[in-house]
Amino acid sequence: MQFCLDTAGTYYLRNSIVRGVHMNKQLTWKVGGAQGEGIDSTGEILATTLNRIGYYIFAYRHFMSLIKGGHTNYKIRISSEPVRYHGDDLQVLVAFDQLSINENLREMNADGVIIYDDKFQAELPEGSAVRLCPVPLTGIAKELGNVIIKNMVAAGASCRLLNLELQPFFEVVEEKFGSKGKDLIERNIKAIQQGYDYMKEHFADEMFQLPTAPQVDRPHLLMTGNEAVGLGALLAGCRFLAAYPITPATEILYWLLENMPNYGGKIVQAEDEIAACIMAIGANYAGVRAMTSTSGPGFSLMMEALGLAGISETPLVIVDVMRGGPSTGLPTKTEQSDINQATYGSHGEMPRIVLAPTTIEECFYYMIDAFNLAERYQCPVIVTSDLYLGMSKQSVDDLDMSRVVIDRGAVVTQEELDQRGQKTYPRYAVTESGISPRPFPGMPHGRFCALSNEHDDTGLEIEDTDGRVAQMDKRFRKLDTFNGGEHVSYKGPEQPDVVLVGFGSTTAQIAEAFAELSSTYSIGHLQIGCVYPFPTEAVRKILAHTKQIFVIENNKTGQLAQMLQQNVGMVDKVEAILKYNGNPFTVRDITTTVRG
Amino acid sequence: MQFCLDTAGTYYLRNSIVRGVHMNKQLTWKVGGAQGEGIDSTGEILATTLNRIGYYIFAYRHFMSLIKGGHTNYKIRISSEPVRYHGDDLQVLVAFDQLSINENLREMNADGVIIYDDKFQAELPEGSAVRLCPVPLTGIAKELGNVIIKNMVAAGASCRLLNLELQPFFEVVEEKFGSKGKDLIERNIKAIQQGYDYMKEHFADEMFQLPTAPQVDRPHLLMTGNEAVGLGALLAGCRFLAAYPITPATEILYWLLENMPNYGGKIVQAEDEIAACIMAIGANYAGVRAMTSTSGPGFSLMMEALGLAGISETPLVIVDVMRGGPSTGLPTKTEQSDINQATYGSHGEMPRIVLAPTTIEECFYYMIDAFNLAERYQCPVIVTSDLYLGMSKQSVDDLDMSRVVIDRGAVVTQEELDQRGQKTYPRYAVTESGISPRPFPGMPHGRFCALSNEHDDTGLEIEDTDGRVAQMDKRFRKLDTFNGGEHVSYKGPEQPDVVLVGFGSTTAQIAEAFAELSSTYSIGHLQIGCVYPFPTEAVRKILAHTKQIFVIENNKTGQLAQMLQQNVGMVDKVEAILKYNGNPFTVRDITTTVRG
Amino acid sequence: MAKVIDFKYDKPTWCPGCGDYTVLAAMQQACVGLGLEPEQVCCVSGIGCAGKIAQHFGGYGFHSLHGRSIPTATGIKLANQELVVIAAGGDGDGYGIGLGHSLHAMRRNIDITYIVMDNHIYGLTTGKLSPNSQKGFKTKTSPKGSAEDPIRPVEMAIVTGSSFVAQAFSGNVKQMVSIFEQGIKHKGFSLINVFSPCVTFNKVNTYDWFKEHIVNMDEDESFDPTNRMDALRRVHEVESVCTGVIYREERPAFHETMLGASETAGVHLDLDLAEEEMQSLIDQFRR
Amino acid sequence: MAKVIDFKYDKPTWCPGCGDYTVLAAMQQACVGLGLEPEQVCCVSGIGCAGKIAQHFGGYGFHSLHGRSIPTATGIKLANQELVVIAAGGDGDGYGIGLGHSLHAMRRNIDITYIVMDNHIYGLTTGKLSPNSQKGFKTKTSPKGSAEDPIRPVEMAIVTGSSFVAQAFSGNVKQMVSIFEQGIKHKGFSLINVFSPCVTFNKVNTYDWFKEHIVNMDEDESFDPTNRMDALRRVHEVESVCTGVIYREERPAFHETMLGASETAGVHLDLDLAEEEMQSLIDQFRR
Ligand SMILES: Cc1ncc(C[n+]2csc(CCOP(=O)(O)OP(=O)(O)O)c2C)c(N)n1
Ligand SMILES: Cc1ncc(C[n+]2csc(CCOP(=O)(O)OP(=O)(O)O)c2C)c(N)n1
Ligand code: SF4
Ligand code: SF4
Ligand SMILES: [Mg+2]
Ligand SMILES: [Mg+2]
Repeated sequence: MQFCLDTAGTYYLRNSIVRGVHMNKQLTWKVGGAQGEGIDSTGEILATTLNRIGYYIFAYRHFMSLIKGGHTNYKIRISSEPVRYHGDDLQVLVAFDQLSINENLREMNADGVIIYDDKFQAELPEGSAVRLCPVPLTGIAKELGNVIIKNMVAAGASCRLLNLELQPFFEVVEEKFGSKGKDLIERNIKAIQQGYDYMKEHFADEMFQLPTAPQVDRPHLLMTGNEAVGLGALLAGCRFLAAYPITPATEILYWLLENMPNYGGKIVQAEDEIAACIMAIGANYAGVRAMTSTSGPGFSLMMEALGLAGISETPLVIVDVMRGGPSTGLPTKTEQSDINQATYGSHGEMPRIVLAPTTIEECFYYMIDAFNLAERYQCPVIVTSDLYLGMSKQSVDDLDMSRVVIDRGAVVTQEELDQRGQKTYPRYAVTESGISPRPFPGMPHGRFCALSNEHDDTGLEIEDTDGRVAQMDKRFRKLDTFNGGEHVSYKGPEQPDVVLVGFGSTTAQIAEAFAELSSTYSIGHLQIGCVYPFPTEAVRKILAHTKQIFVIENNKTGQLAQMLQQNVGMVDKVEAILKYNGNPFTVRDITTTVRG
Repeated sequence: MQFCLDTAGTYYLRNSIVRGVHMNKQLTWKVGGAQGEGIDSTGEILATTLNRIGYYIFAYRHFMSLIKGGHTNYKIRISSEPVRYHGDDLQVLVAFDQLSINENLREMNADGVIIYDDKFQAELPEGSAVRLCPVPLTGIAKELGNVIIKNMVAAGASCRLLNLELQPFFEVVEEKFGSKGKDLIERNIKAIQQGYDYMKEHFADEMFQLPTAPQVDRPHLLMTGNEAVGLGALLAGCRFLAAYPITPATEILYWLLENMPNYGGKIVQAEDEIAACIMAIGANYAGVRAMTSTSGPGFSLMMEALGLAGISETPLVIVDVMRGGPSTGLPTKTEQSDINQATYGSHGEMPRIVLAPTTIEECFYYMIDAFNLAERYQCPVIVTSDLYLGMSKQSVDDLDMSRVVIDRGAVVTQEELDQRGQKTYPRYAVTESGISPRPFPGMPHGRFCALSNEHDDTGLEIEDTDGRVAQMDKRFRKLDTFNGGEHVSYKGPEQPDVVLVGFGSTTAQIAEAFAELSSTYSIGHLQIGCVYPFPTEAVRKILAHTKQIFVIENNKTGQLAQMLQQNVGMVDKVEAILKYNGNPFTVRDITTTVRG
Repeated sequence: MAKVIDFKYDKPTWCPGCGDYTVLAAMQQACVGLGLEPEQVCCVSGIGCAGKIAQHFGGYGFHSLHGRSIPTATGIKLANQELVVIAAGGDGDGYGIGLGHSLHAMRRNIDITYIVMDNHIYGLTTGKLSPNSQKGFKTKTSPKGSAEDPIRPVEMAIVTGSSFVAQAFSGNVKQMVSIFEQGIKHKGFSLINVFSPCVTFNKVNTYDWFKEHIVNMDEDESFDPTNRMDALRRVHEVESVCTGVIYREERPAFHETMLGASETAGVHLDLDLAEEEMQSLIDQFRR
Repeated sequence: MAKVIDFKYDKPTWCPGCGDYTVLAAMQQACVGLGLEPEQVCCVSGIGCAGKIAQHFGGYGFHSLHGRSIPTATGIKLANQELVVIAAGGDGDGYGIGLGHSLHAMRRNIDITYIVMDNHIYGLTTGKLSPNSQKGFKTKTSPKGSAEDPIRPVEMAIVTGSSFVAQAFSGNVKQMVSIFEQGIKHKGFSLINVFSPCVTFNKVNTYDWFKEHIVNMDEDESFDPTNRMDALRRVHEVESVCTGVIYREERPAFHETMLGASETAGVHLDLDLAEEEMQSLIDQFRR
């Protein structure tokens, strides 16, 4: 077990409400509008610049399953300390339309400010204390000759409201549009400047004061969970990806498309997820570390292939970036509802490992683990990320390169094969550890047949009882030495009365709730990063003397709670805090329930 | 809860060993040889005739995944009382080759007799008391001009050994080959007669005495679980089957191919299981009761479709005749290892029902339940049979026609639609029960769109939180009124010390073990016919005061035991008796473990 | 008699200018033209921008899974042959993940009309390679250009037994309506591949590009769509960029010849069997 | 130099007389003829009688899932282009459940040789309709005769971009060996459809039937397998019952043109990156 959380500084802070200059240790900002209006790029420019000048940011995208129209928004939490969650509240909203106000007002603090495009008449419910700043976003953009750069005007106006210098923004713009010509750069810079100036002129005393940015020699890493997965895979030695496009997993494909070919890696956009998964199995069999990435619908299509990897003892890494289910469900919303399928899916029984990274950093580290475990245990490893983790962008302090270790497990060498000098190699030899060394096709004297049928040691199908039991037992022995407890983290007193339990992406909000509740409760925070094999020992030890267990999950049926009950017992102490409306948890979702 | 077992007479009987005429309340007979040698037809002729003259039989086929060669056998247990299991022991073996002796000797009683083809020299291990009767099976057949009818010679020899009259056999032969011409009939009859005569002449004092056959006006039903599923589906009003061939589910397809078209039903051999399942969903949506039947590999391919039925609230019946897994696994061997996937498979979450018929009769009744439940709750119902239940043949007393009731659930009438007179019908209206009436396409004023996405009441996709939660909650409310306890049976004292728990096809062996153990233990037998929603209340009540629980399952990981622990707790009291070598349980497997 | 408005439901959410708008309009007009009532028509789609058409079409709808419109439609048609079943979806849906289903339905000659909105790209997943993207085509998932030959849907359909094969273009609604009407009237499987430009992500195969390249076979009097070899040859010559009815043949539909084929649609069957009927089924087993 | 015995492993379990025996033998002879060593060849199969070939072939083998030999083989080839990858299986496997994969691999021109043992039936599941069973064909699952048109694998393959298309017959081993050798040597996707009679379940398409009907295109000097239209026409004329090399074209294979194409096979790559290399990858994110 290890304590891998270091979110001490990320707990929830209530800002003092002062008109004029607001003093903040951190701040939340959001831009909202219709899809296709450049909402994302507004957010991106702010996020990038803030990260570059040393702030820690966490950015969350809300979007819809259509290409144009609908409502989309991009929220950034800005802090002088690491943050892993975009915050319950909202202080600054940039609204491109009334819908953006309607959708986001309930999140806003009483001292919040809304910058909005003055081409529409903003409406607030009666009694709202939120301050309105109409700015001619479209107007200025039009004057500059391109309506789409209203997003830059908005960025400029935001700068002024946050009392930020413009120069770093200009630099980011220059880099970003460098290839697209001077004209465009200049127009964007002008847009930013004019937005800034307009704000300064018309709303001079509206201003939030950010904390001083931490001094940094070089920017923090700014990455999404999906990018971290891609980077982790590449450094883990993955050199083959087969995938079929699907939200919210596609960025993994993008990142690897850009980077893996430089290292000799190959990428196939398969015709479907069945093919994608099986191509990855074929490549792994041939000796190349290979994976597939997908989301729920695609993952469901891989169930038969999962069993193939299991019985043929072919290493396989599947990344499932979970989204709202069931079926096509809510393609653009987050959920943690696939761990049942990851754990129990596919007919019949075979060993597997299900990892659930709990932070964006862990998306990186767990991919390295995943490839090592897949080859060490010659079985499928499923990594369940989710939309929230996968698509949110975070400032990451650094990644620990020393944890990049490649362990290819039991691979037989050509020397050993030559020494044997046999035609065939007993690839499925019944060993004590259950792990049998494997040759790669192409190696002389290593011939074997990988099989989806039950088989003998060289890969001839069998139907006899003894051979069957020997192979089943062998396969299941493999995980005897696996310790899921290494992927569990706990923070809190040794014998807490109350424990908050989560898995995967809920870490940050639970950590903030934990920090807030710690003053009144004897409380602990247990975050599970491996749901199968269930880390029963580690979890039981922590929960042994607990009076109440809150299991916090982004799903409807309490899948982790059920696993807990099944493996650890404590049926009566477990209360599930569930959310399945498509959004990630807020800190308040948790604290309110715990306070009862 | 109901007591649906009536296997009182089927408990295990040790036969007194007497040379010459053996007195038996029941008897076990088996024929073994290479695939393609007519093993099955030998068994079939015996089974049919014995059933016809009033005996209760249970016949079990052992076969391999190749077309010719290998070892196959056909075992029949013959009794004057109903039997649901082919028995631990073996009294008569007809061996077409030495392999058949080797493979089956360990099953034989000390007083057993082997009839074998004298074209080979039978070998027995030293000290074996089993009696050998060489008979020129091939010799006689050849003389009759066709080597293949050695199986009839074997049947004739068996008749003599069991002291049976020949006439009924001749009748069965005549019926069976009626269409194929007199010649063939006569040759077969001759073969039977000569086998009989040879036995009589050379082994006059080898004879088993069967109990008197019960008097019957008409033969018992002689059916397999797969046939019972087919019959059940047809009587339940199923009029569409889409399936892809797979062992051991294919007989369902065969039976329905033969019978369903007579009632206007349609059958498609789909291009794969994805298509099969989705065609069935399409047909159900269009208002026709429809199903698909498959086994593990096909079932895994249906996982995405399962979610489609769930979210679109389309009734769907899937029959999964389980076989040895994982992957292609052991296609010709039995296992109960798919209930995890049936319960948890498919990404995301939606209501479903998983029924596990425990007898061949229940294969029939549960199909009627399945279609009613699927339409009542507008959700997928999975019926998990297995190879053992599906392909074994049993004498069935009768089927209760009064249990054939068709309840189509909430279907809106044309009158109601006309009264509304709207263009669109709120198919997914959020009702209190969670069940919303459905129109069938073709009905005026009933327009709606079924959706795999989350949707509003008429079937427009939505991504808003409130609508989402309303629909999720609505769907999950549907099963609030479902009582899985109706599919649980218990036999034994009210507060047993020990309980034997099983699900599905293990009933008969557990019942026999229970009967045997009842004299020494305060013991009960709990058989579960619905694994999801887990019948927690019913099970908890029975197990409340139990000291020890043995969960008996044909799988490696104890899937039912895990469900029990998850839902009922009692982690420490549960011991799993597991078997995953491809064979069904023997009674001794259970009694030995319980006795410890 | 139903009007176009009766075949409308809700406002589509496609990007302004998307080719799918006119496909929907043409479907609606064709239904009206054929004198159909909304309840007689069932539109079955897969997932993708194109797939949203089932929600917006005023008849019954089933917005099924990605790539699975064809088996869904097959089940519906065989359950109720009285329904006019129109399957519709994107090129990824029908020629990528769903390719196998499409082809098997063709050789079975299932009596449905399959309208593929072929924009040579994955629209909904924001601009990725489709199986019908041209070789060398650059997308987010083919940054250096596609290395795959595109599917040739029309040739494939002719070869595999689609008994009606046509192409239309979103920029020519009149022809599209006429082709839809013919396809719907045709008994058996009708594949109608529609060039339906994705104005957001496909900057190569635009309206203008299609206008410039399309050969209209309907206007070629020398062309005989009942001549299989000729159809194959011509389509290959123009690299598939043509519109019009390209191939047609008369062949019984699957629901007419399959085992259990009957006049009565399954949905109208009386499911309650007489006691004796049940008994005789059960008595089969007294063998 | 390897001999035929080196390409053998274990005794096959097919029924006596099954066409698959000579397919295996021809594969072994072709490998020897091409001077290959067993470890250089990987045979990938699906499930079915035909699929058992991977177990019995003396090179590396992968007996994968029903219908999934092609994606398995694709993964293997792209991971190690140095291997000779032969996919093999039944007609149900390749043209039924696996049809989509087969066609997509063809248009990608994956450099594998795909040998389909086409017995027009499902053998292993004891005699059921296959997608290539003839119309009207009676099986256990089509008791009144099939109502479906069969797949036309050769035409489909030509149209879809298989760069080498041939047919062989289990009853003509010499021709089969020659075709296998050509197919394996061919760079790109080679479909070789072999009429491999199922002596147990198919009593129509027997050795004799094939002998009587097969037209041997290799013997027709007027036939030019590089002429696409001509190939299509001729195959259709003889209702697909012909043997020989039917179509071939030169086109780069996928592993040569795909993103990341390189001379070094994936399996030989050094996975340990230098510290600076890693750091520069990470530094990408300091944006
Ligand atoms: C099984 C599965 N895989 C992937 C997806 C994601 N997905 C949704 S639409 C789509 C492709 C759409 O392309 P196309 O069919 O051409 O339709 P278009 O959007 O271009 O109209 C994909 C890959 C999905 N919904 N389901
Ligand atoms: C997903 C799945 N569905 C069904 C099966 C059962 N199955 C095994 S082989 C086979 C068909 C074999 O036919 P074919 O591919 O033509 O090979 P043949 O036996 O004729 O050589 C089927 C349906 C399976 N193994 N997996
Ligand atoms: S993304 Fe393309 S296909 Fe999708 S709606 Fe927009 S224009 Fe149409
Ligand atoms: S059943 Fe047919 S295909 Fe299978 S081994 Fe026998 S002859 Fe060959
Ligand atoms: Mg498209
Ligand atoms: Mg076949």
